[in-house]
Amino acid sequence: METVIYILSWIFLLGGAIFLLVGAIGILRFPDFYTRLHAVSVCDTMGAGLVLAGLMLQGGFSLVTVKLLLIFYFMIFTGPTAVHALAQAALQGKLKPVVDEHEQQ
Amino acid sequence: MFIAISAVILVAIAIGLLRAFLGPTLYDRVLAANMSGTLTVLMVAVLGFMTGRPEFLDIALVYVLISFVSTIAVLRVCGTGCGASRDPEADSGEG
Amino acid sequence: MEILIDTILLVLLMITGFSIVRMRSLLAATMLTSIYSLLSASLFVVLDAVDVALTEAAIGAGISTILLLATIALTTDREKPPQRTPMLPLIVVIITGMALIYGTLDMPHFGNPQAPVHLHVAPAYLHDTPGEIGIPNVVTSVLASYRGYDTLGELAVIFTAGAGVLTLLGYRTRGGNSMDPGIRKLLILRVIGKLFFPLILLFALYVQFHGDYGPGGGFQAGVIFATGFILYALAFGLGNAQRLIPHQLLRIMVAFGMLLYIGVGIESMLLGGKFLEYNVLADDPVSGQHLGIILIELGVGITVASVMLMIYYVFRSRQPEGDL
Amino acid sequence: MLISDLPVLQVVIPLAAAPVCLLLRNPRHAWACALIASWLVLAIALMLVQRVHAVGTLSYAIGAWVAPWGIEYRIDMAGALMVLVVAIIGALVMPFARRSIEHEILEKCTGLFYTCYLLCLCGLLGMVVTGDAFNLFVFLEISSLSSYVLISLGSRRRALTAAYQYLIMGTIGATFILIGVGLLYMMTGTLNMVDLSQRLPEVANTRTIMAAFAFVTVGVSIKLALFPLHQWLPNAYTDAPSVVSAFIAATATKVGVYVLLRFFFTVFGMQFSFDAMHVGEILMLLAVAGILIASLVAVFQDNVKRMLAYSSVAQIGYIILGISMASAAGVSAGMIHLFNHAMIKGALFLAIGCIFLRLGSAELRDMHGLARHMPWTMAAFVAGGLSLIGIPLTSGFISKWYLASAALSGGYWPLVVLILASSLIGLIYMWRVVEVAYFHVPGTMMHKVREAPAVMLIPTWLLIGINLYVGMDASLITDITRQGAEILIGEALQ
Amino acid sequence: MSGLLGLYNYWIVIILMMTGFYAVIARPNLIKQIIGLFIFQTSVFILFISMANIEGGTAPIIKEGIRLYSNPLPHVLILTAIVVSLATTALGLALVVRIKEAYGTINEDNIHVQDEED
Repeated sequence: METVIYILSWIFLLGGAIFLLVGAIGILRFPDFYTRLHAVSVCDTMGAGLVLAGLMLQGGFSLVTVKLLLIFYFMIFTGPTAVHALAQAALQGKLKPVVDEHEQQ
Repeated sequence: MFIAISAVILVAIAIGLLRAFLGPTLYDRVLAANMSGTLTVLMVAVLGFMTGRPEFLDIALVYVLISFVSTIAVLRVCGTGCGASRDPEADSGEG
Repeated sequence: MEILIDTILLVLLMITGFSIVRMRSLLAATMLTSIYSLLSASLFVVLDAVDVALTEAAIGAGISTILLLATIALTTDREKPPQRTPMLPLIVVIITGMALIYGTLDMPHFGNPQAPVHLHVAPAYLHDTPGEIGIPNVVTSVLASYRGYDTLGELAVIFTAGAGVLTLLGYRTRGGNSMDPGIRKLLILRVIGKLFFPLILLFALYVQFHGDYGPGGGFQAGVIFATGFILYALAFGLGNAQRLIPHQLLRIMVAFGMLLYIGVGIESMLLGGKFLEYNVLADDPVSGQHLGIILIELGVGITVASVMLMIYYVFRSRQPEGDL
Repeated sequence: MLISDLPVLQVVIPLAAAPVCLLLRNPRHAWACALIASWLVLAIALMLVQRVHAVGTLSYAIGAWVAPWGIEYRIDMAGALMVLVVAIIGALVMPFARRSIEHEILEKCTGLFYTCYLLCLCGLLGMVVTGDAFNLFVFLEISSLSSYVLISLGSRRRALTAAYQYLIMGTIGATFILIGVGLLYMMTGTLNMVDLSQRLPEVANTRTIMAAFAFVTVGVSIKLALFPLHQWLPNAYTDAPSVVSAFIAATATKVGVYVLLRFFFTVFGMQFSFDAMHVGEILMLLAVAGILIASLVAVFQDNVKRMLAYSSVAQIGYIILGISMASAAGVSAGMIHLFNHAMIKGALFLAIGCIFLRLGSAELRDMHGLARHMPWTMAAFVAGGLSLIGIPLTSGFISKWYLASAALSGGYWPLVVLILASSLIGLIYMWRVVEVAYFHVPGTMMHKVREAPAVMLIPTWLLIGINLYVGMDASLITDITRQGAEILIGEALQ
Repeated sequence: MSGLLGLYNYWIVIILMMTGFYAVIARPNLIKQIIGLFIFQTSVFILFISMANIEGGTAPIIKEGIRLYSNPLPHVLILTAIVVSLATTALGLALVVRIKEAYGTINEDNIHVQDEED
């Protein structure tokens, strides 16, 4: 049982790391602000969620797990709120998304 | 193994930083800063496990909070007012 | 292996620092400053300074950034391109840097256990804290007891900053209107704000009273507490926040925290001890220390929270109009 | 609370009075609170001088944690003298402040003004009595931050830029001190000054300690406005409210000098500071340059406050000159001048404060024929001016006499010529004021000008009185400074 | 770690410090100066925390079974210094706001020009 949890935790951690990396590459390579938002969401949800889940499995059940859960809880609310607020501010600030007929910035 | 995870996170932070330098708009920078915040939280959490003292997760909790509040603060305090949609590096206004 | 992370973080810090100097948009520079602060806080975690990391994140990445933003909102975002490249500052900086690098040449190496700092004074703190103070967090014991007077000075510094900002900018109350036009725009933020606000305050209390056992204490708790109210002000408008905690109350709390700290010192003098000698506060020295530390940390927390909030109010109430 | 708690009480009283002041709504009450605190501090300072005289160096372990583990307060004769200087100025400036502040500062800021003043007083006292290098930094910051605020309260908008400039330079200075203290800690593992002095000789010839020495010296020199680092001072003194100019001019830079003394003699030791690092020669050069250049610049100022500010830079040069000789006589002469100059500058700036109250200006061109309308104020100004120049029977003469004799016994005879020459320059710039005020025909605006109120004249004349008393009977002050200098040098020789 | 390798950590910190210091003294924009000051001070904190580090040590919170802790004293000093740095930043920014209101600019060169005209 323990080995299974151990292996599972590493799968989670590695999966999380891959998502984080993918998100990071996305934020660098995507052409404009609105598309980059999507990349960040990957980091915020899948990346962070998997890493935290992996850590929870590592730690076993204790106060540490509670704190990790709390972090996860905070993140899952703050991430989308921040991104939403950003997108809204950008729209209000008249930032135009890049569409096909425009040149890339 | 933890070291590999933290190395990946560091690389991601570096990429985020790059976006923060490149801009081009303020929103991109805020986005990058926000992402760097998230990544830092994860790194601190992983570091806690790496050094064998995971009880310091309080720090990560504070980071989540701070990075959220400062993102909101940028948008609410300066969001639409400070000519954010223009490219700040390109024009050379008065200062 | 920590060395590797340490080095990477330092390099990242260096890059960030250079680009901050280069940036001409002050907002962008502020964002990078926030990242700089967060990165250095992570470095502190790597270097085992957890209390410092907590404080640096809360103060550097949090409050300082918010104050910078508020100032930029009141002034301007543009830095004029420099007309000349001044030579004198460059020379001064190079000389200073060279002097410092020259000074490093005889330093004990990084992490060396035989360095004088690890042999004198500090080992006594680590060794005696369990017996004399009875709390596991040595940073708190040094901060609040062995060098409690420094902490009083530090509190006086933050008090000075509060009084100074109040003197310079004055205080204006904002007629808050809960039906301001931004209601739809801010709906999500308000829901989240309502959800988080009590949690943040609860967490601040945890940091305040858990400081004896883990990273935390009065300063960190005070800043987190103030951050909670700042979030409230951001979501619900400055006027509503000012109604929640009015200025007069803040003023009283600022003074109360200071007086509580000094009062503990005076009380221990009246009981026949020295200034800030907590041993005399209770029957046995260790519980006296406990009581003293809890009281002064409370004083610190109250003053820091109210000064931070006051500074924020003062800066933001300077804003002429618009949805605050 | 016993007599043994005095060292800490005199810092804690103004610190506790500051939040009380913040709470008081009525400006009069805030003023009364600040006044009582300042007078208590003076009473304690007098008791401390007396006790130090009787039993020697006092040491107080805060929190009962003995040094090097805890923070120690340590008062020797030199420290007691500094405490006395700060306390006298504080106690005399406060009664003066009420009218002057009502006139110069908005009413809603008055309570906060007294809060900041008390914090500044507390910071300065804390810097003097502390025996811990880091605690010094903390109290340095308390006094600096509050003085930035105090300076910014000046009525012209230039006060803001002056305060800002001071803030930037002061913070750079404080950070340099922090770096220096950090390097010292790195090599010794301790922060207590006495402990540092015992552990430093082992590592004295390392490059780290040399760098630490350089950083501390430069940092403190910014705070005390040593000649090439003095740029913040003229603006700050000129544009600050009169009371603040008087208080800060008389105390802040002097405390800076005292901190420098502490580091040179107590912490690093004379051998290291003067023989190994040759700081004496460098300081002497800067002091000479400062005296000559600042005096000359003062001659061409049209604002009397600015003129006095440049004269301050020159006078700091004299004090540093005494210290740079690195002999008991020289240090003692420097300390005598430190005391005298604090009293002289305090009196002169208070006199200018009286003039500013009635005239609303400190410009020379507005002062034509002022002496006829404000005879007592101008008489005080002239008496202070004579003392600044160093006419016999004033305290200025005493300090110049001791400086000159220390220079002669050290074999630096050209310095005597320099002292004489700069006194002549002092005569020129003081004469400009006297000429305008006494021998020019009053302008039409002058009729409304009356003599300053007694509450402001009395403190001014008390300071002048101290000057004249020292000028006639210097034995008390020379006695104290000789003891102080001997302790400093003695510590350094051990 | 042997030779000079053990010191490179400090050298990077010094470069950081000097970056901030340069921004303070070379840039005419007042807010930029404050940011520079902030970086300067933060880097000094890193210097202090670096010296507190001990190889193989851990955070100075006492726990059964751990023998080697890093030095708590610099941590305490830096906690104080961080607060001092915040106080300086807040006051400096308040002054900047007032200067902007009084002069209409936050560029040092422009302010000097206006001061000359007074």
